[in-house]
Amino acid sequence: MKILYFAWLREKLGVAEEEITPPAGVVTVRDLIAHMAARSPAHAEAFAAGKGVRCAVNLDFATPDDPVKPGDEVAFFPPVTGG
Amino acid sequence: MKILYFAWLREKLGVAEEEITPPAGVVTVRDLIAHMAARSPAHAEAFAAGKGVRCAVNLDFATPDDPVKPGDEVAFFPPVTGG
Amino acid sequence: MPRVLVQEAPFDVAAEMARLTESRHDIGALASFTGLCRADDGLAAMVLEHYPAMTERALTRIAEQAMERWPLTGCTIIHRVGRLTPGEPIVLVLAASAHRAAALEACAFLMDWLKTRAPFWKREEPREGAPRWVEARAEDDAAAARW
Amino acid sequence: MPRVLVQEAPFDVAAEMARLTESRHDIGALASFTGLCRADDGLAAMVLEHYPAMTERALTRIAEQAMERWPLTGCTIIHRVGRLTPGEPIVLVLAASAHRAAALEACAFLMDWLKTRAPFWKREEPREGAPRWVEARAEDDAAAARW
Repeated sequence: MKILYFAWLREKLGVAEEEITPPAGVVTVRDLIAHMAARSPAHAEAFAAGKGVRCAVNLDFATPDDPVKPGDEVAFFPPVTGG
Repeated sequence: MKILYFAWLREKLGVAEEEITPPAGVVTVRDLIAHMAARSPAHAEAFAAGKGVRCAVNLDFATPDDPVKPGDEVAFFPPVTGG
Repeated sequence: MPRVLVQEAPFDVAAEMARLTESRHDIGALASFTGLCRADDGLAAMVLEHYPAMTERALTRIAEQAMERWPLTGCTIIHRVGRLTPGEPIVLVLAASAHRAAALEACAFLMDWLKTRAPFWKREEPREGAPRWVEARAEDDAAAARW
Repeated sequence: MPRVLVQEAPFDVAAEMARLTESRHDIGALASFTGLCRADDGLAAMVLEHYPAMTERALTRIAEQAMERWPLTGCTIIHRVGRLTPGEPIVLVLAASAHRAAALEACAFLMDWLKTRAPFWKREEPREGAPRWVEARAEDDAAAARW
């Protein structure tokens, strides 16, 4: 599974992209966030509940209940601020 | 008092402008309209109640209760359709 | 302060936009509306009559109202008169502000009031048959009444 | 059908307007919105980051939504990325329709949704001090929720 980071998440984690293989129990975005938060203290901080991290799965915005599966491209980022 | 006509009023009356001297009792737009309607059958038709004629006095839109006096420039026209 | 023009000639939207924004750094939003002549029902041309002595005064008041109601850094109204053919622009309004809601709302307001409070009258010339004066529309009155 | 561009270069508003209207006689209304970089609080520049693989897709969906909700004859979204300085245009949206309400409302909708549903992030570079990421604003969420 390919994980992308944007904006302050990318800066905080010091990496724009990670390739991960989550355990079989990770089937939703919510599961994946819990899994990601356990990777390092920096991840734990970035994915803490109050940070408001948003997600896209395969180029569509996703909610915590949306499914994820091996091979997906999953992006994490702050609320968007374009326009 | 200078009277101007626009759009179909000008066409119907066959004149763009008239100089008139209304009697002393004509003190509002409403009075003036009654006076104008009595000038000719064409005027009567143009100023009939259902025609929706609008008015401006000295370059500002006016309502039937607004005052008119000698020397004013008074314009009559249909509802505007610009834009 | 607002820029108001009544003219037969076409207008240059890009130049008008540049006039409002150039060498300023406090504008975050520029909204525009261009009204064009449609070829509805076999229309060949449209003739716009106005009340010359009154028109700029009426447009200036409408623009000043917009500048009182919204925090605009500038606003422009250009209205053409005379004979226009389908596809030609008739009217341009621009509103500039720090923020987008003010610019967009002011632009809608300017058009709604212009439609009901500026002394213009349109006569349509069909490809066949006699010219006819355009009638005012109740929905324009309703749109103007919301402000 | 909608025209969507993500680019570093500036855009040409007049050329984009002409693309939507030229050789057509069924358009009565063309609304535009240009978002510009303001020099608030000593801003020296703004850097717009985006999610390249996703951005055009997200903008196209927003434009398609506008075309489903209003009877538009065309619509355009151009969003710049990279480093922009105060006074520079950031984003352009255009909506064309037979009637003005559709064009103006679609233009406001496009901006509201773009602000909340397109993967862009702004980093501000002040003239003094460290860069900071712009935070999303609750009022943008509220504006987007009205549609």
